[in-house]
Amino acid sequence: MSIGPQAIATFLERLNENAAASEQALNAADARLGDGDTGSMLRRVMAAMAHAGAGGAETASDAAKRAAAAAMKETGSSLGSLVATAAMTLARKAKEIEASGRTPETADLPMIVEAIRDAISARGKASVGDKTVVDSFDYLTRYLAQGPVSLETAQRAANDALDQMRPMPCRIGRARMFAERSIGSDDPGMLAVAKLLD
Amino acid sequence: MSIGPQAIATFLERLNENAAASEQALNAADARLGDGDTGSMLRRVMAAMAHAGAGGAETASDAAKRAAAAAMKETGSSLGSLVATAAMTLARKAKEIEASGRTPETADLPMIVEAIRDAISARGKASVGDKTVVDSFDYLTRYLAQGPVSLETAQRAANDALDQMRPMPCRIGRARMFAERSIGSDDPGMLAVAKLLD
Amino acid sequence: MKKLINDPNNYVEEMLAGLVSAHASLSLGGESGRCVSRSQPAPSGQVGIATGGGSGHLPLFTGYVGEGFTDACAIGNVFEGPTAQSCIDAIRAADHGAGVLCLYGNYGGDRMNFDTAIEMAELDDIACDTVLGTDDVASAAPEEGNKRRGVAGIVLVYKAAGAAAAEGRDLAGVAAAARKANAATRSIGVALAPCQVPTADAPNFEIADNEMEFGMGIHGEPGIWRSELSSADKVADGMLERLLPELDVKRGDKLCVLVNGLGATPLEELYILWRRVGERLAQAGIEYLPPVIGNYVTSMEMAGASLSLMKLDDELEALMTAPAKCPFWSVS
Amino acid sequence: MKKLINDPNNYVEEMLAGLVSAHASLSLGGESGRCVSRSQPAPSGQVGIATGGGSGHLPLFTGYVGEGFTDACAIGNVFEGPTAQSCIDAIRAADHGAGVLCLYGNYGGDRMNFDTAIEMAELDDIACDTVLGTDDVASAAPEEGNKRRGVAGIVLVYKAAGAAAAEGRDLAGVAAAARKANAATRSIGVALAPCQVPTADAPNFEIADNEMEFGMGIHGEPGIWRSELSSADKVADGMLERLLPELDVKRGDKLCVLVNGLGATPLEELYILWRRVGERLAQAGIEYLPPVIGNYVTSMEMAGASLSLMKLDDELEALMTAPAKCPFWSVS
Ligand SMILES: Nc1ncnc2c1ncn2[C@@H]1O[C@H](COP(=O)(O)OP(=O)(O)O)[C@@H](O)[C@H]1O
Ligand SMILES: Nc1ncnc2c1ncn2[C@@H]1O[C@H](COP(=O)(O)OP(=O)(O)O)[C@@H](O)[C@H]1O
Ligand SMILES: [Mg+2]
Ligand SMILES: [Mg+2]
Ligand SMILES: [Mg+2]
Ligand SMILES: [Mg+2]
Repeated sequence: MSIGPQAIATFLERLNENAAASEQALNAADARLGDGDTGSMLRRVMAAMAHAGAGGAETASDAAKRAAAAAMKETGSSLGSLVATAAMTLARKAKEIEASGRTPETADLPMIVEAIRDAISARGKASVGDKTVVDSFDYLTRYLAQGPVSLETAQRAANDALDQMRPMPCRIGRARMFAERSIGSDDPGMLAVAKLLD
Repeated sequence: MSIGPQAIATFLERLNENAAASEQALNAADARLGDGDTGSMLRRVMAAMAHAGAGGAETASDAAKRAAAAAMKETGSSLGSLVATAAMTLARKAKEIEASGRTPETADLPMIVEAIRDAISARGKASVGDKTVVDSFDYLTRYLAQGPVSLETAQRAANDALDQMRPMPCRIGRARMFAERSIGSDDPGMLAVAKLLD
Repeated sequence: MKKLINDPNNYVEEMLAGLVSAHASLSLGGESGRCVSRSQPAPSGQVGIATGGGSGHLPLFTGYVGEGFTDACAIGNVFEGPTAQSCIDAIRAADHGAGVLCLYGNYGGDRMNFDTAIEMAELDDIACDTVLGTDDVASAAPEEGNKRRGVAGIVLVYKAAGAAAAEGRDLAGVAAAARKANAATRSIGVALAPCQVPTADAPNFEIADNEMEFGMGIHGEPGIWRSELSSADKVADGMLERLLPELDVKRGDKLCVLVNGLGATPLEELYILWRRVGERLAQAGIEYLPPVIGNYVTSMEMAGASLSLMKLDDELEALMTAPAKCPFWSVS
Repeated sequence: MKKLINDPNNYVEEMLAGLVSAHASLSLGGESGRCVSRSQPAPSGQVGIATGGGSGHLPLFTGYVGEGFTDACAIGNVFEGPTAQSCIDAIRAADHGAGVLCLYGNYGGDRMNFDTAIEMAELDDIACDTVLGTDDVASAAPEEGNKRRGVAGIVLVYKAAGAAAAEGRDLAGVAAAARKANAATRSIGVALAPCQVPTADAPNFEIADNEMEFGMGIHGEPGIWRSELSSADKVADGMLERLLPELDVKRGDKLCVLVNGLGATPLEELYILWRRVGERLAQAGIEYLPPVIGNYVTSMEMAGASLSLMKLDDELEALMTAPAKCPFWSVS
């Protein structure tokens, strides 16, 4: 199935709705050891992306670029910046595919998600195992590579990532100081990935 | 009955006890239109006066002077400064009497209280009728002049002053702005005089 | 209300010890031990300015002791006037042989004690004059302007009077400048949350979560009205509506503006308030000096803000822009 | 929590509009509209210093743009890092042809966006270097010092780096000075009451009436321990016990001290805290420059205070005492 601007716009709208619905839960998750803003920031960023006019773009790459630009304008927060990086990576990969004369399609997603994982890991300087969104994208990458490439697989990956990482200590940001306290709790960014895909 | 240093010390101790007992009531009365500190300030000032060593003085005038000095050191608040003025006036009048070769006695009190009324009116630039402690001392002056010179008379005067002035508007300080609101309420300073003599 | 303090009874003493230990330009002394004065006094022959007031208003009053501001300050307990002894101390410390202007807010206790002190100072042949800060429009009707109390605007009057003294004017001249500055100054405040006297067991007033008090006193005395908390822009408009007519400010006039935080209100909010004030003044063709914005006159942790305006003429503008320096305000 | 604001969504824009309208020395611009820079830029050939961070910390970060401090500042939303565009704007505004030092607190979002901006700036042939403020001892163990976050101490690092730039050092020299200053600086804070993000519907943390949080983050992140509210003297002692060993401060050493209010805590309490700090240092034979006391780095209406110490050598002392001027701190 090919992924055009409209499919991207529809997906962004879905993320936007899910972000709005999980705002307070994500704030609460972040408030435990962080500053309690993950949910509110994400709601704003997702709304900005959903209203960036992706559906009106000519190409998938342009649609993703509009969304990335909107996210970059909206926030400079950790997670928000990584969301922008993810959208920008999608745009870059879509552009490569378009340059080869075809439109991106579902089958490209495993490769794209892997590129996103690597991009956000490079951007945030966090590695797999640090208990951040990088781990969520690592699970996504591996599960989608196994297939089938579907929303259900993605949901399973995000939730399994949460379950597997929950007993681990956080190794990034201020929460690192409270490694013991972070054991048993969800990382707010990882929780956000699961909630957004829900 | 002659008034010596010990009588003054005993009276100050009585004022001190009454001030401690009515601290919150006086704060509350002041909080209505003022800054709510009449009671706490008065408790401190009365304690300072009671512990000024009046009982150890040679003369009544010296005893009163010690009390006045203690009050003056303790506060610069409106009412506190008038209390110091009152004590200083007592000291001055006692000294005049002592200079004439006798010790002050009960019969001198009407004259002394009148002098206090005039001194605090001059000091605070408030007149009879402004609904302040000047009015309390005006009643005290008039009732004691009529006699008998006793605590009961003084109590009656202080309470009648309260009752008579309660329906009047306050004409001094910030409460003046709320003349209507002050109608029906006791002036905290006047209430303090009644409570202290209680 | 939580405070980072030790024994509440030592609040004033410890605050003063910290203040003078932090600022070498300030010295604590006098017989009362409650007088802050300049470590480097003004030159002999210069008129002195003595001020004073209760504690709990930092940087007021003690913080405005400095070159081109005041010379000495008598310090009372929290929200109580300074004692007569500390007033005498301040007058003596401010005396450089040319007389002393007592410049302080119009509060009963302060007045009584400065009056006593002046009587004593005059026995020592120190010529004194008095000017009372009366800028709080909420504390009396305009017809009774001389009964109004002093709030944040007194800082502007310090600046004008201090500049007049530094210029070398005589006592009558400095007093005249202070009087003129005070007559040209008006303030109004709005409180959002109370403060608590360190020795008290409750805040000094109560106010609902959605309410504000317009025109409250700096000790938490009730204001002109209490209403639902409104937007910063509406508060700014309401303040200007009260102040501009009082000063008969017209197009082409020039103001000195102080947007003052009462203690707990963040600087962000003061700038949001100023934004509207500045915009409205510009729209009305009213000029202003660079505004003074920050916590200049506080009531400990009270939340809220006040606006003070001084209407300038050439003389006042020169005084307000003359170089001056104290720990909390510098003009250069 | 009550705020004197308009639409919470306009909080940052209105605050910035007020800030630059009040201070002629500051200009707002850049493609992002979220960059504050000096209206009179430093001379060409001088190394520039760009900083940035989230809103809600005034005077930090924007207030420290000025002569002998920073050149430009990228401004994020409340408690969020600045966007990459605003970081690029700040780097460009700070560039006077001799390279730009990016000096900001060690926060994930800030780092990501400055890193992106630096990549772009280098395409424009602007040489950049980065020094991260990492003074918060509560945010990581000493062995992981480079993972610590930046809190109030960054203001001291601005001062040192700004003086190095004003002296005419090259980019490597300015970066070295900033690195040295940061390495010599440590901070610890104590929070008594939370603040609230303007768009949020609850305060950022809860704390009982008799509790304090030792070592909290400037966004209200949990601290090292929570305990019963203790006296100012004990808090001061606890802070010194944490900081002095970290810097290996010994008799005869000299410090620069910042006693910082988090927003709602009255100046009186900061002086009470300072009194004890100064006393303890004097007892231990440790010297200090005149302390810097006030609200320098805040979290809106959060109540509490932080203590920052910089251990000086001759070079750092010269940098810290060099003349400098910005709206919220002057050294002359
Ligand atoms: N450097 C990083 N690399 C990867 N993920 C990160 C990084 N920093 C933060 N995150 C993710 O972002 C989440 C927090 O986001 P957010 O609340 O926006 O952060 P902040 O308030 O600290 O800016 C974390 O739970 C984590 O998953
Ligand atoms: N100028 C004055 N003349 C006479 N009495 C006064 C004067 N000012 C205040 N008082 C009395 O003092 C009382 C208030 O005392 P206090 O609470 O100490 O005042 P403040 O807090 O204003 O310093 C008033 O109720 C009034 O009776
Ligand atoms: Mg967060
Ligand atoms: Mg009172
Ligand atoms: Mg009082
Ligand atoms: Mg955040």
